[in-house]
Amino acid sequence: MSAVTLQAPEELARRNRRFGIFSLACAAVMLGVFATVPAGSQATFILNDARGQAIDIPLLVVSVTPAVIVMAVIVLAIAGVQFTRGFGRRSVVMTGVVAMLLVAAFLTWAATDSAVSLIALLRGTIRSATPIAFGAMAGVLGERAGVINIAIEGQLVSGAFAAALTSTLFASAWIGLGGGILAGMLIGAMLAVLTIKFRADQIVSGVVLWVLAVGTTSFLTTQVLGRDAAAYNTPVRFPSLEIPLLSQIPIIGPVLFRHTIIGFLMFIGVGALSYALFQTRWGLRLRSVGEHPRAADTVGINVLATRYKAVILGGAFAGVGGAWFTLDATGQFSREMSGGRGFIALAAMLVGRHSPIGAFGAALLFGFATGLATTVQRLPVPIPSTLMLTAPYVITILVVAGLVGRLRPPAAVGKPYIKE
Amino acid sequence: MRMRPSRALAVALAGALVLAACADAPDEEVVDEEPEEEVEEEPEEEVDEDAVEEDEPEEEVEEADFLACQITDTGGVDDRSFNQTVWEGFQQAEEELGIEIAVLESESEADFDPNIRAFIDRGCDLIVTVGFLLGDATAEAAEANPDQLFAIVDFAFEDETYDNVREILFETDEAGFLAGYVAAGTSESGIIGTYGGINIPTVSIFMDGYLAGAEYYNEEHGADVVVEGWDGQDGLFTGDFESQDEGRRVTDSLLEQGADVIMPVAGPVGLGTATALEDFGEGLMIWVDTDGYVSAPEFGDLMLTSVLKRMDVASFTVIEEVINDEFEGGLFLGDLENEGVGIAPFHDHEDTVPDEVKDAIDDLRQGIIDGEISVDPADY
Amino acid sequence: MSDDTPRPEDEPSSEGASGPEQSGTSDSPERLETATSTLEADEIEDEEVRAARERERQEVSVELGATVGQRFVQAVTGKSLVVTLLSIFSALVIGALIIAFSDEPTREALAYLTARPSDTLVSAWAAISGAYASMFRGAFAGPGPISETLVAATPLILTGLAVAVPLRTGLFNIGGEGQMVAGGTVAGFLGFWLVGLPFVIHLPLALLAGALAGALYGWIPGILKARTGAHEVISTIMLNNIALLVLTFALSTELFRRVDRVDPISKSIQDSAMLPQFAEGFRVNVGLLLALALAAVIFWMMERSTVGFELNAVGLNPNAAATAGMSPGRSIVTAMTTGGMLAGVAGATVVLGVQGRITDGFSAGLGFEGITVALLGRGGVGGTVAAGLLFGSMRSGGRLMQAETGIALDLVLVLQGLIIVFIAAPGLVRAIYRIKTDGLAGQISKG
Amino acid sequence: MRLELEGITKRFPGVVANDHVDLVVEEGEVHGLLGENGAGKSTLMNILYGLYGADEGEIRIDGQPVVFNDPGEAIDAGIGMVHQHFMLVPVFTVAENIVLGVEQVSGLGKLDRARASEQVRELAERSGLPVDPDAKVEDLPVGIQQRVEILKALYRDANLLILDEPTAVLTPQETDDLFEAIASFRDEGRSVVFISHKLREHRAVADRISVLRRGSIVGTADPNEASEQDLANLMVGRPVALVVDKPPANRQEAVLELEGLHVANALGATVVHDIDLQVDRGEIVAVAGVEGNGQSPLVEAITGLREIQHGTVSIGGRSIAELTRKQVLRGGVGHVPEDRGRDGLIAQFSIAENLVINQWDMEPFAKRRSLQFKAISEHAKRLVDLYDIRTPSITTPASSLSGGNQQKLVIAREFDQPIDLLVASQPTRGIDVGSIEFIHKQLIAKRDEGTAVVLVSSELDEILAIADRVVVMFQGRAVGPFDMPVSKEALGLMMAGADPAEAMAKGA
Repeated sequence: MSAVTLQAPEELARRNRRFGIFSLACAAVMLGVFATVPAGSQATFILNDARGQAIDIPLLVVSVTPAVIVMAVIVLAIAGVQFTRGFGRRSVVMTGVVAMLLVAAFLTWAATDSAVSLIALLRGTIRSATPIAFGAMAGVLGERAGVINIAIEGQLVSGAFAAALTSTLFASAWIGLGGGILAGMLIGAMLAVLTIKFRADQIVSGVVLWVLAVGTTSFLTTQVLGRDAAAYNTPVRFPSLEIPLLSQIPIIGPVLFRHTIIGFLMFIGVGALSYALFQTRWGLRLRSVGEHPRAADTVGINVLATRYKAVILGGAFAGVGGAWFTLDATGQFSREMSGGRGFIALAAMLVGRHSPIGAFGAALLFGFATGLATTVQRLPVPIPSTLMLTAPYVITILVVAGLVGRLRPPAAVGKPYIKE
Repeated sequence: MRMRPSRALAVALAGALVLAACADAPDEEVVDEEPEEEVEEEPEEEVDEDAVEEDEPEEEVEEADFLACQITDTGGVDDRSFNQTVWEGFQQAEEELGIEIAVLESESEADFDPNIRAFIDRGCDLIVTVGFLLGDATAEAAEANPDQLFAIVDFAFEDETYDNVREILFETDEAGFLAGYVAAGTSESGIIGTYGGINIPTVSIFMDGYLAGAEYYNEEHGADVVVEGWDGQDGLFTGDFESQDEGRRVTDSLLEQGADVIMPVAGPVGLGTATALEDFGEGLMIWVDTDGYVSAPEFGDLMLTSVLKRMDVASFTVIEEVINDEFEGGLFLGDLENEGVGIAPFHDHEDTVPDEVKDAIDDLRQGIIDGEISVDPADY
Repeated sequence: MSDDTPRPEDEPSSEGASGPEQSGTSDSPERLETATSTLEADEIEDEEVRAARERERQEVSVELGATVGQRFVQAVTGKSLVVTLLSIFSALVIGALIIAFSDEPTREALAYLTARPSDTLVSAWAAISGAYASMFRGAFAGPGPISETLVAATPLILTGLAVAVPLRTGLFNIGGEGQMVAGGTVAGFLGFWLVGLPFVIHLPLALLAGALAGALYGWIPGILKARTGAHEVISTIMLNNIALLVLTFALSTELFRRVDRVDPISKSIQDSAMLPQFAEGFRVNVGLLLALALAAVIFWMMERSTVGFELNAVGLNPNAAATAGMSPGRSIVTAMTTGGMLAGVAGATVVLGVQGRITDGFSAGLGFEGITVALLGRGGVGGTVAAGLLFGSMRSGGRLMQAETGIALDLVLVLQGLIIVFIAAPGLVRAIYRIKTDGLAGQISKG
Repeated sequence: MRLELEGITKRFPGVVANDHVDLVVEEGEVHGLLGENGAGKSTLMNILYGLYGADEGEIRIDGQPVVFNDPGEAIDAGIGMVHQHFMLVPVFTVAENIVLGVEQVSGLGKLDRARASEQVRELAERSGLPVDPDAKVEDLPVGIQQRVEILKALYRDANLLILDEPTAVLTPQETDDLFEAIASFRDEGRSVVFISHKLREHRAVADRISVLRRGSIVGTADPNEASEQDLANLMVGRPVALVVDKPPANRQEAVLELEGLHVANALGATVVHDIDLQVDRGEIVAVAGVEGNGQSPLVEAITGLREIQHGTVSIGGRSIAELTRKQVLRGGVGHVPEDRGRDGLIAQFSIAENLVINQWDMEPFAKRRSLQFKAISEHAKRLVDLYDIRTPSITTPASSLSGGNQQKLVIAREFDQPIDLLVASQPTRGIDVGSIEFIHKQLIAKRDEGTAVVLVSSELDEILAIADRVVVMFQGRAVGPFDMPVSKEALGLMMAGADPAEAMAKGA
């Protein structure tokens, strides 16, 4: 370890070449596909919130072919540098830039002769990212303390269920949120008991709780909720809020400052968790338990209690994410309504390198993929709408395969701590 | 000490259930002496009790003389749409005709055959299967059990007909046309939207009519109302009939695009549109299958109108036919003329819809019935 | 030889041990004698180091927990049939509570529980016994139900094995659903697309194609894991979603759709590609034999062959396996591909054996259910087959339960989940029933 | 602080790890605790530190009985422990590791990192153990990591310091520094418990030595009076041969040839630089060095586990660059990996299975992909006898063997095949004296059969005892080979990176 030197030159060169080839391929697709539209075609981007705002921005109208060519040229320039001297530490960032340009070119091409609301796309991104981000926070908390949480999907679905039920029964969205949180924590507690107390395999336990949560909520939905929806399944939802002034800022305002309380809770939650994990005593101790539980034990930190708390608190986060489905997005619980978002959250956590901010970023990426699929479906693009819907999943696989192999999870993740 | 976590687990599980269970109790006090009196409750129970009683030899068995049975497709009977509408016809029949009814929900296609078999074994007088997915299963069963009466909703056999199967189809594009016309006439932004669950004919036929109606309006008024989400071939779809938040997302996108009337054709997914509209604060929606003002009353103020597909009437009618010995196999086509399809009243939005649009509807209806107005978007 | 005090008794052993000259060439007789005679001393010395070994063993076993399968095997070591049975029993008890609570009359009776508790009990008992009785009848009462049980069990056995084989190699294959879709779709496609082939060619060809398609779909997450380290749990779940969407798309194309029809149902499978039924009127078909035959092959592969030896070794300790010259990467790919193949055949048996056509949801969650089947079977082949039969009977019985009592079929899912919770945490069962831990003896089993 | 242990007993399932141990550590005393691996030293100290609970017995501090339920309570009582395996979080900084558990916070629970760094810097200077408080622990060499461990105890004001096998990872020079530090703690009036299985070190640092065997104290000695042989006999319970008989080497043709070998780690950084080496039939070449100086990647490259970055490795004249690990091994290489638990055996597999994991698919153990259980079990029975693996049966899982017997199992597997090259990494780590003797003799026997042997070891005594030639690695580079004997001091200097010529001169 003491003998680390810089990477061998040929290794670097090979890497640069790989990135270069990727960039070239992107440029080829841009020029060969996206730039080939009838001459003079234009794409329109809407930058205003349809609900109106203080300042109106004119539509952004671009000529497709020239715009795509400009973007392709930038990509080619980047490819050139990659082939020659490389970007060193910024290689990955530049590759990201190339990917973004590719997406931009794609969108421009797809919007040929029609209009795309960027506000809708970005708002959709954040909305789609919300349950994923909350789920990912649950994952981060668990893994940072050494417990893999595969049950996020189960926590989301039970959070959604409990939130719908309690919100309906007590006619209060806030009590519903509380119910969702409790349900998430309940699953978290079960996971904690199984993995910490009984040292059951963490992945198996998570999958099992997922199956159990889906089964139980589905059963109760058919058996109870579905029989009398008015009495059990018409939750009071959170209203959409606008932050005064801030929401009037062009573009940013409608995208960031018009959400329900759950949307704002996501921003607060990510920030607070990030601060708590990396700047506080609580976070230092929690991370020490996930990295080297015995070391934590030897300085008097209660490893098992820390893990219990982390997993259960994670459950609370996932519970909020679950509540989003019934108290924000829709006003009704339906079976399996989380639809695999818990697993995407897990991927987001991995891609985000176990940090709240990173996981949030990854959640936004997945949210963007979903939003893009929705947007592009509506446009006259020669790709069947059903296949467009696979975009988030394909991107998840690509990102996980491309990045995760090089990640380093907390050292003690997945291992039960045996004191004696 | 050793017991605690496991007990906690059990208690927690039970607790969740108690919560659900207790919640049910409040409206009624200790009055019940005989469970007999809860008639207004779910009919399922009746079935339930009977089934239980079957096990106890001393009890009387089977008293109702007519049993009508419904098999859902993979959506549940509580989908506030398709399956539920048929079921409502059943419930109406139970109340008005005093028959016994039962339902089996199919979790997946693998359940169709066994579900039909289970009902045949149970001695149903009429088995109503819902959805084209059940077509093959129903055909096979009908062939194998010529004495068993069936009805199938949203499906017609290609070549052959069976004497014991009533095929119920709906010309929903006719009603969709009216909805599209109303939407186009009501829209202020000049953009109206629609989306579906999956791009299958029973869904896209609504959207075809909707598109045609809007186009007709444009032609008639020289207007330029744009329909987002369906171009006659492909369009916006959520990918299933379950994910309401996907419906919400699609709707958000349509709203930001400027659409102010949206017709979701995706069963319960449409509720996502309702919540999106509620949060957005503007815009109206058109419900499908049932009158959304009634079936989703919490969103009544958002419902401009609904495209009615009177499956409840159809199922009730078939039951009645069987009871009255008037059953015959073959096609039953619900259209504007026989009021198998139609559009719902405007309810809260009686004043929102321009009078000229309202006035035009009757003529349009007649025009469609007479075949003078085409409901195929390809003709515009 | 041990004619001295205990202390010098150590002597021969260490001397014997330190006779390096003997080691290359063998003078076994003497060694043998030494070994036997020092048995007592051995025991003493064993005792001496056991404390250290005990700690070390724990450390080692935690250290070794790098892979799922390994942890899984650890989780299952020391569990007896009793624990399995108690798990099932416990799940049924909790299931009974759920039935009672979800039963309207019972809940109403509960409201005046204090006034007349007997009502609640009677009502709950009626609901519970009614449900379980009809479930039992629906699974086993007569040839019809038994046929349905076997029909339901056939794909479950296969998807269970599709999870079990990778599990033994340390991988958690949640992609059974997608692999099943891939296999069923391709098998079904060949089943209706090829016309005029004789039965003996058409059916095997379709089955083989289904197996290959499933294998390919399992190969993808395998190679991703081996090459890039992408976690198979995530990639298989994403692949499930992709497979289902692609199937939906395929069913909307001319190639699959029936002529003159636009519903998402494929053309009918030719008779020459259908798995024959054993008896008229019963849906159970040759697919069952196929599943059992494949189970036998997998048993040989996992327990008796060099391939299985390598897969097991990699699953238990990939580091040691690699050090000994095995290839963890190749094993990962082999295991996932095999799993995918099995799930693909499961899909083929559903399409070619039961449905006779491809529809949007033919996989029906059977791939996911395979997870619970494999976990109940603890990754073993025999156990998985048994678990597949059990869950098949629950599926088939659950249907009658729903028809007769109106209790939703989802109850079966709940019961399965509960069983697996107890299986995954044997300590839980032990704690509930106060079974003593098996101690050392219990931990000595390979799994 | 005066510490008394009385009648401490600890039982693990079926085993008594500590049997009525009585021990007194006086104030200002360095008390040596000597014992073989597995004698119960660590258990005893873990009880004292609150990690384990004792089944019986009493702990008294300055005459007052105390009970520690967790390490926190032991720390509060002034006990500090430096564990054999460092209790440091690798991804944390030095300061974070030191303050962990006793952090100081400002409002909102925010860590006061600046103050922690300052305090650590001060403490480090005061105690003569300099260290950068903001460095990440994983970036530090093990010697410095140990300093961090000691500082961690001092930061908590430990009056009694327990050092568990502290020298295992140190060069002789670092060991001397440590001993100086220990002496200064004593002079400050602190008590020190020094745990080691190395006799010489006890004599160098301890004021009094207690010997632990099979969980019991079997004697207490004054280091100035007891001879090493006495202590060794006491520790093992029987006379021990401290010197291995070794006939001179009979070197023949070259087997292993390294030319300009560079090896990279997983992240692509070069960790082995430009090594040239030739190992011949009939000799043992030792690779000395403190752990983490590139020995492991070197071994992995030689045996085909890791890609070669540059240069060549040939075995028997054939380059292995294009060969898989399996092909390398089948070409006549035996490999005893350094971490037997992780790399050497499959804990849940039976002994019989573990004995064939390197040739599971070869005749006679497999015929056409079908395992031949009869052949496998006969093989196992033979090796269990031959290598004296003490086990109730060949179907026992390897995990239930003692460390020494596990190592014998690995040795048996690797030795009992026709090999030209044997690479043994740390073959005697953590095992009892009897097994160490046995393994040393086996290594020499293998050499005398005409095998080329590479012995990687951080135990200088081991190298001095059996190597014929030695190379020393430091920071990925190697010096040597030198013909043995080379003095311990010279080896120690070279392990710390000293110039070979100077080291030889100084060490001579």
